[in-house]
Amino acid sequence: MAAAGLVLALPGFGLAEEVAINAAEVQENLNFVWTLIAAFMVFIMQAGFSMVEAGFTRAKNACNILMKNMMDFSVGALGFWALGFGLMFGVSNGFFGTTDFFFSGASGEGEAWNYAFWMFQTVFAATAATIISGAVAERTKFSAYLVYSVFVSAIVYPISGSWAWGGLFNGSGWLENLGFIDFAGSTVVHSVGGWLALAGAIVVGPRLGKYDKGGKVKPIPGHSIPLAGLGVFLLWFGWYGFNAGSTTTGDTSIALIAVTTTLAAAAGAIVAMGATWFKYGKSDVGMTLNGALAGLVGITAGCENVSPLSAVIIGAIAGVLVLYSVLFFDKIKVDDPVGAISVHGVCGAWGTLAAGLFDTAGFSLQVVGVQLLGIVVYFAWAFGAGLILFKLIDVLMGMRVSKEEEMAGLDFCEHGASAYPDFQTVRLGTVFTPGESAGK
Amino acid sequence: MAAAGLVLALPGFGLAEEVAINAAEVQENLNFVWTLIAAFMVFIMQAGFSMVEAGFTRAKNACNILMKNMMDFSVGALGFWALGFGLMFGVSNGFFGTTDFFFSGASGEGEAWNYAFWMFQTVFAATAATIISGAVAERTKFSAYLVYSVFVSAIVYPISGSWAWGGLFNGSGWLENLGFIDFAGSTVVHSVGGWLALAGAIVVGPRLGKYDKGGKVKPIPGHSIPLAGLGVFLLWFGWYGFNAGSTTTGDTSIALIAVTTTLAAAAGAIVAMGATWFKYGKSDVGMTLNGALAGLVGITAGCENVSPLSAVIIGAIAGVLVLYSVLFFDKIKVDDPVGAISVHGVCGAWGTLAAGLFDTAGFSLQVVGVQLLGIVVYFAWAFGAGLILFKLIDVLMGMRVSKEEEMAGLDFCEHGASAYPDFQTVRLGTVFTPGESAGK
Amino acid sequence: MAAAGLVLALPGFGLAEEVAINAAEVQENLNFVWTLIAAFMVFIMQAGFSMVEAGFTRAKNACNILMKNMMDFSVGALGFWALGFGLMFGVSNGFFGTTDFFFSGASGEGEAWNYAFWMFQTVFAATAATIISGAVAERTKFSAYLVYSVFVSAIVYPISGSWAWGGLFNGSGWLENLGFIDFAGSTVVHSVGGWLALAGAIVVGPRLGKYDKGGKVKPIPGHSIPLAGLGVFLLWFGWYGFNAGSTTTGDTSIALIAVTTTLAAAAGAIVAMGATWFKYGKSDVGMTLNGALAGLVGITAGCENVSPLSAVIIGAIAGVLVLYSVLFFDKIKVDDPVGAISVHGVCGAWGTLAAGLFDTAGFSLQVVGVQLLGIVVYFAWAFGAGLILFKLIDVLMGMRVSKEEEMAGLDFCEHGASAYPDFQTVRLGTVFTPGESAGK
Amino acid sequence: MKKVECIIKPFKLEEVKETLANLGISGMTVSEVRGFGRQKGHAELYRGAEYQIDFIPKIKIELVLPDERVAEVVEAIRQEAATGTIGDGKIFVHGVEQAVRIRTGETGSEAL
Amino acid sequence: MKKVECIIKPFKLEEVKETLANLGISGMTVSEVRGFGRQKGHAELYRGAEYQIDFIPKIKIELVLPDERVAEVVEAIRQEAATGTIGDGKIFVHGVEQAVRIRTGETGSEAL
Amino acid sequence: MKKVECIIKPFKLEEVKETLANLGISGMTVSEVRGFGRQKGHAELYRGAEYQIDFIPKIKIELVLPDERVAEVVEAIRQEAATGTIGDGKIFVHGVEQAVRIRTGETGSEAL
Ligand SMILES: Nc1ncnc2c1ncn2[C@@H]1O[C@H](COP(=O)(O)OP(=O)(O)O)[C@@H](O)[C@H]1O
Ligand SMILES: Nc1ncnc2c1ncn2[C@@H]1O[C@H](COP(=O)(O)OP(=O)(O)O)[C@@H](O)[C@H]1O
Ligand SMILES: Nc1ncnc2c1ncn2[C@@H]1O[C@H](COP(=O)(O)OP(=O)(O)O)[C@@H](O)[C@H]1O
Repeated sequence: MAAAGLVLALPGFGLAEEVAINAAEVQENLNFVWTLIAAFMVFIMQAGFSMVEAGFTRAKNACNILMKNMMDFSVGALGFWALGFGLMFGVSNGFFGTTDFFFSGASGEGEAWNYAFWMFQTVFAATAATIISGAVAERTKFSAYLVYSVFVSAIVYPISGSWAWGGLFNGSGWLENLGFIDFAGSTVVHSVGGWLALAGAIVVGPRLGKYDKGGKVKPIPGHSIPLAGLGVFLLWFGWYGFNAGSTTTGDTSIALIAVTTTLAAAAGAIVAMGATWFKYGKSDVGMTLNGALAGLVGITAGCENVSPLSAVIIGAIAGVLVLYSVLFFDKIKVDDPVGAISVHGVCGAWGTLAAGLFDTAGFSLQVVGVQLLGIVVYFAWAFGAGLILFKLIDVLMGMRVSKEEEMAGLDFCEHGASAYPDFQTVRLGTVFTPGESAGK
Repeated sequence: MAAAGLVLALPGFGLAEEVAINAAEVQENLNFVWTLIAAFMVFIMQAGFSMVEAGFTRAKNACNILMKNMMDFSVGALGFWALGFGLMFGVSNGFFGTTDFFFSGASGEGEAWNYAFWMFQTVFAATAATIISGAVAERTKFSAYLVYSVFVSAIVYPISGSWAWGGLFNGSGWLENLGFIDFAGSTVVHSVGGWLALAGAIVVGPRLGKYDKGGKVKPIPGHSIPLAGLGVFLLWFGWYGFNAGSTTTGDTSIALIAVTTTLAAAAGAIVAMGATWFKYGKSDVGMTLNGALAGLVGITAGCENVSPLSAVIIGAIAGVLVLYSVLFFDKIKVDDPVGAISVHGVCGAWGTLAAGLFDTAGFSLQVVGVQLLGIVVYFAWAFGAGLILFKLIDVLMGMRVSKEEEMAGLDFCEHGASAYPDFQTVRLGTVFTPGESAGK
Repeated sequence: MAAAGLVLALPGFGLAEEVAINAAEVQENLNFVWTLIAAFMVFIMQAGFSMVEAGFTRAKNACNILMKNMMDFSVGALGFWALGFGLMFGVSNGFFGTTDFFFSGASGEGEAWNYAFWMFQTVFAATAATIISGAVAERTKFSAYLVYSVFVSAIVYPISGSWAWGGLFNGSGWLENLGFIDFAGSTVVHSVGGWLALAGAIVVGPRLGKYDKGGKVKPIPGHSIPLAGLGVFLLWFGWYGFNAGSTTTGDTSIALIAVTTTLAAAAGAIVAMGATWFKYGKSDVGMTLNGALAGLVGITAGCENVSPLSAVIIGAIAGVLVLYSVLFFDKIKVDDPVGAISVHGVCGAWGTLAAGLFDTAGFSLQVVGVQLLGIVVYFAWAFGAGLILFKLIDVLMGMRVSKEEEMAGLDFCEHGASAYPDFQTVRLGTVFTPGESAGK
Repeated sequence: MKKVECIIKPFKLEEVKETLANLGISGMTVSEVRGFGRQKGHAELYRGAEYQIDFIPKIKIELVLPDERVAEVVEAIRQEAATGTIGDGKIFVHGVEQAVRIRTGETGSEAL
Repeated sequence: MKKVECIIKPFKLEEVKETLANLGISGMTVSEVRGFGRQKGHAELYRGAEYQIDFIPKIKIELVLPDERVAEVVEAIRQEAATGTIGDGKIFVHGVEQAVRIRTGETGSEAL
Repeated sequence: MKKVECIIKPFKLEEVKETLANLGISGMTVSEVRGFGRQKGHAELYRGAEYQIDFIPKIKIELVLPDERVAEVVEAIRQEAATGTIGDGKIFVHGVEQAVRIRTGETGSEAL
């Protein structure tokens, strides 16, 4: 509770005038309040990811999904504290930062801001790691997961992050110096997560039963659409913190960001729904949920430098993109149970390009060029680092559980647990609900 | 992330003094931060509604509920951007606004506030549409739902909204000019939603099996009380943004609002529980959850102009009202699976009256008269417009799925999906839990 | 919506300069905004507790858990309004406060702050009561629950709360005068809840089937790990409001608190997971979730006066402590279905001690002595008052349902309800998931 | 005694149950099963991909009856459960040698 | 061989299983069913309205046994599962012509 | 007619179903059961405590067949469902006196 020294600020005590506080100080306080609340909102995205990933996978792996999400945040927070923050925001050697490990720079005037900024950046770092967990779900060893989770949060993500965002703190990044626009991280966070997920899904291989003997795709429906839907709402909520909070300043610029974020997500959901309806004659729930997320990822880079109308267009295109991307990866036998590669990787790249194309500062080939450069460089880095990392882990400790363990489910094999002990959860192929229309 | 120009506000850089910011500007920033955070909290109410509605309906329609909630927000946001905001807050022709479509007025000094205010109002508009979805759940065509969702968010709600709230922006409303009190929308939002829901439930008719051959009510229990309970907590949380955020100003007046909101919800829950306990000998979970919501709807109009004690009374009365209202609508064969008409329509009307009765400015017949006028006018508008809208849709495209589709469930028929593929979800009448007391 | 008088603060109207607002007033507004948002975040912890408790118990008692959580907040809010707030924060007679009942002191300049502070303290009071509900779940009479819920929120918690926190408002506490450190309530809230839970669990006795005839522990797995996991994420989110909000001042000091809270929770989760992995060869989901909460409880007392590194250590120790504490209470036949005693009682005591041991002001035997005194005094008070309260209730109205009712489940017996009517929920002992590895 | 085992469409349960009650049948045991037969299952959609469902939910009703009531009951169920469309289900009959009421220990037709 | 099929109250499963184990019965198959009988179901409450539940959860145990063990097993189950209150359930016995152990291909009593 | 009832490991269902389809078997009824037998169940972990699971999920397949097809079908199932490890399950065969197709009223082998 408020220590005595803070009494000045306690209203209702008639003391407020005693200590003069100036407007700049109040604004500074407001920046802290805003940045931290935004960080807490981003934190809730961990719950969102858990619910989406659990909902989109089978009941027999639900405990494992929860464990992975709980752990990538926990491990990520410690890793980002120890190493990641310094690599990303420390004084840079041109390629990555080399100071500010373990809060070593947190002292003097800037100490409090160091903490606030770390808090906000940590929830971002955890997001990048979490993205992967969906793509490699239902077959990855938990121990392997823990290992790469540390590497991603503490090394892979921070290094590339420093190129575009290092200058926000003590660092300085070569890409930001070229004028690369990625306000809240379509590329820095989402694409990086998505391309790492791609590498992971390739190395670990498709789930048993995802392709039949003839190589045809056999969808493996997720076990709880209500949880997945809840997750999408939680993510959308958290995204307001993600995008608008990236001002790290409590000022009027956050309003436009909230608007563009809303419109893009809405457009993404509507278009993804419409596209499936058009294509299959029925509107697909899972893809609609993915569409909302696609719109959110798409607007993340340009949320503060595009108009509301552009936001609608960006979201709408993301909504189609995600559908065809999911179908594409399914076809080339990259099995991604939740669509993470398409949502975060592909739509992240699209969003980054769009932030250049729709820049309210006016269209410029050079800006678009830098955006494309950024997209390519981050793909190369994240996918490359991912392939090496996952291959190494595969060789050294094995990425994937055994066939028997996969059939029995990771919940039992890895955690000796059952997610729903009071329910029968045997999957005989998906079933109809009762009262199915007779003889159809 | 913070662009260079914002550096002034970044604490810890020692530059804060360079640019003089004055207290009024900081207050303006605070208003933005507060209004937007409140808007984000209201957004989470979409998750709350989804969970309540999904929990209170059958498993075979759970995907459909999620789709509807996802879509009414998405469609509503685009519709409110294009049309609704202008109708509600544009310069008024006396009956509705005629400017500010597509953010056409968003420029110059007021641009940022236009965005912030739109964001806050959009989540309100989406709430009105969402309320209906519960009342017509489990039997309404998804395409019909989409159509009326657009009409409600973009036309019906904004027009009547302009009467009481237009003056908050560029408009001006005849009811607010009479002194109508509806601080956060017991009538403007909730009753409108509730009366539209009533019209919808009447037009679409009761679910198969809700009444037996003799016309006796046969309850159709919802498939997941834990999700419904989660939903109520999320709604309650979001309601703090709904009520306190309606100041759109970050000042000390928000404290009383938080208090009255809390006390009314608590009283509503307790009284609804007590009433069922008294009536049936057992305390009813679903009705208790409805009671909390009833208290919240009830206090919404008067949250800032009634005392804490009055809030308790208002909530308590809402808690009884909702029980008897639910029984009443069941009896007259208006089938409302989640109680939306009672919670939002009836308790919204009660709350609006109560805001007059318990006005801390003192009791005045004239004030109460205006409140009653408002209640009646909004009922006429929303119920009337609803009947026309739903009837038209029914004639043109059909409001209701076929009997076979209803039996099979909307999840399968509309979306080709199953909400819980790993679980058997056959309903043989509700069942006992194991270990039932022998021979009772 | 904003009344006319607030126009001054509406940005974009060009009127801002008309009324001069000074920086101290803006800071006061910011304090309100921050404190109330933090309170709302703590409110969401009610949803978190519900989900954790429901997830960790059986399907046949899930409605009852929701009811209890809904009710302890509702009953607690009214009780704290009527009695509790005054006992805790009214002008003290040395042992408890004697003014400020029913907001009787809320007038004049301090009125608004009285409301804001009450709001923040109410969500704390409700937390203390909620903690107990987990420990006595699945066998306690609902009526008995309601009764003790009132007593805890309105009397037991506030009286002891006044000793350490009374001085934050109109009271003054003997323990705070000795220098007792408990910033956000490891002891004042969590330990008190935990020790009351201990008394409750002892009086009500273990669940049927928790111990076999030979006295051996038979775990009773919770029915939904995904809900439990969601609950932990919601609690963790709310905890940021709990700890950082305890400044009740929106200033830069909240950043460190966010950091220590994050690191301790992460360390708690990791260490609890590691400990079970080491001990059983598999990482235990439920215990990992408990570990995160243990870390959060542990850091609550010292979140603003320990370093980030100390936070990691405090959380890590809490993570081991919770495992052995759970095993200990299981062994001595105190049946605590969710681990509330260990998480809140034991780790709360540890956190209070740690706030002294790791004090950044430097280690001092005297400080540690006062911390120990506080721990002991609160244990004596809460456990003692709890034993008396629960015994009295047991004698007067019975604490526990009948054997038949317990077997049938509280949902049916107390509320005539079924949490999952569309699912078969018969527990034949926990089951394997399909595809179990052959012949293992 | 005979056991009559029938597999019906789930939404017919209520009506069959009432028909049986009207015939004075005092007991039965019901369970959820999934059928595979001529009725071929449908396609479903999941995140942009279609797939086939092979097993269709059905309800199994088991009734143990004295021999003399079998014909009548089978016919009643048949009539009530039929919709005339594929997948209406089957009725199987086989012999039961003994029946015991657990509560009282009565055996044979007494136990039913 | 005979098949003994019994419908019991769910909370009796554990005890019946132990009794059978004590008799040296090495295998059984259990499923969840819902019963309709003399025990009439209860009223439940949902959002302010009461309604009747017709089907009551029961457990079905299926045991295939050599003929000579049937009498003894039926009696043991009866004793263990009885609570003396309505709804205790039934035991039915009928003939089994053949049994095969899938793992080894053994048949007849060997397979049990 | 005979009824062939087999208890198999859940993950074998798909393969057994295909084998049966290849044999021209046009109908079957499947349900989820839990088995107790030689295969002893495993330990699980819950919040720091271990416990034993007695019942193991199995799938029960029920097929009613004309007498002449029984031997062949039993053998086919046996081969397909066997993994050679404990818990592979059982096949039981017993007589069925009558079968009726609800849709048409056909009886006997015609009804299958
Ligand atoms: N030979 C059989 N043995 C056991 N059950 C069968 C058999 N044939 C069909 N069934 C069951 O009867 C149901 C209906 O059979 P189906 O062939 O689809 O339609 P119909 O009975 O109208 O010809 C199936 O879903 C299955 O559960
Ligand atoms: N004729 C029957 N055929 C099949 N199952 C029956 C029959 N009669 C009763 N049962 C089963 O036995 C259970 C107990 O029967 P019930 O009549 O309620 O009690 P009791 O056996 O004590 O007389 C029922 O719930 C039902 O599952
Ligand atoms: N006597 C029996 N009656 C009915 N079902 C049985 C019997 N014995 C075994 N079963 C079923 O067969 C399954 C496999 O039996 P088990 O003894 O574990 O392995 P195996 O068949 O390889 O010897 C059991 O899980 C149970 O469902």
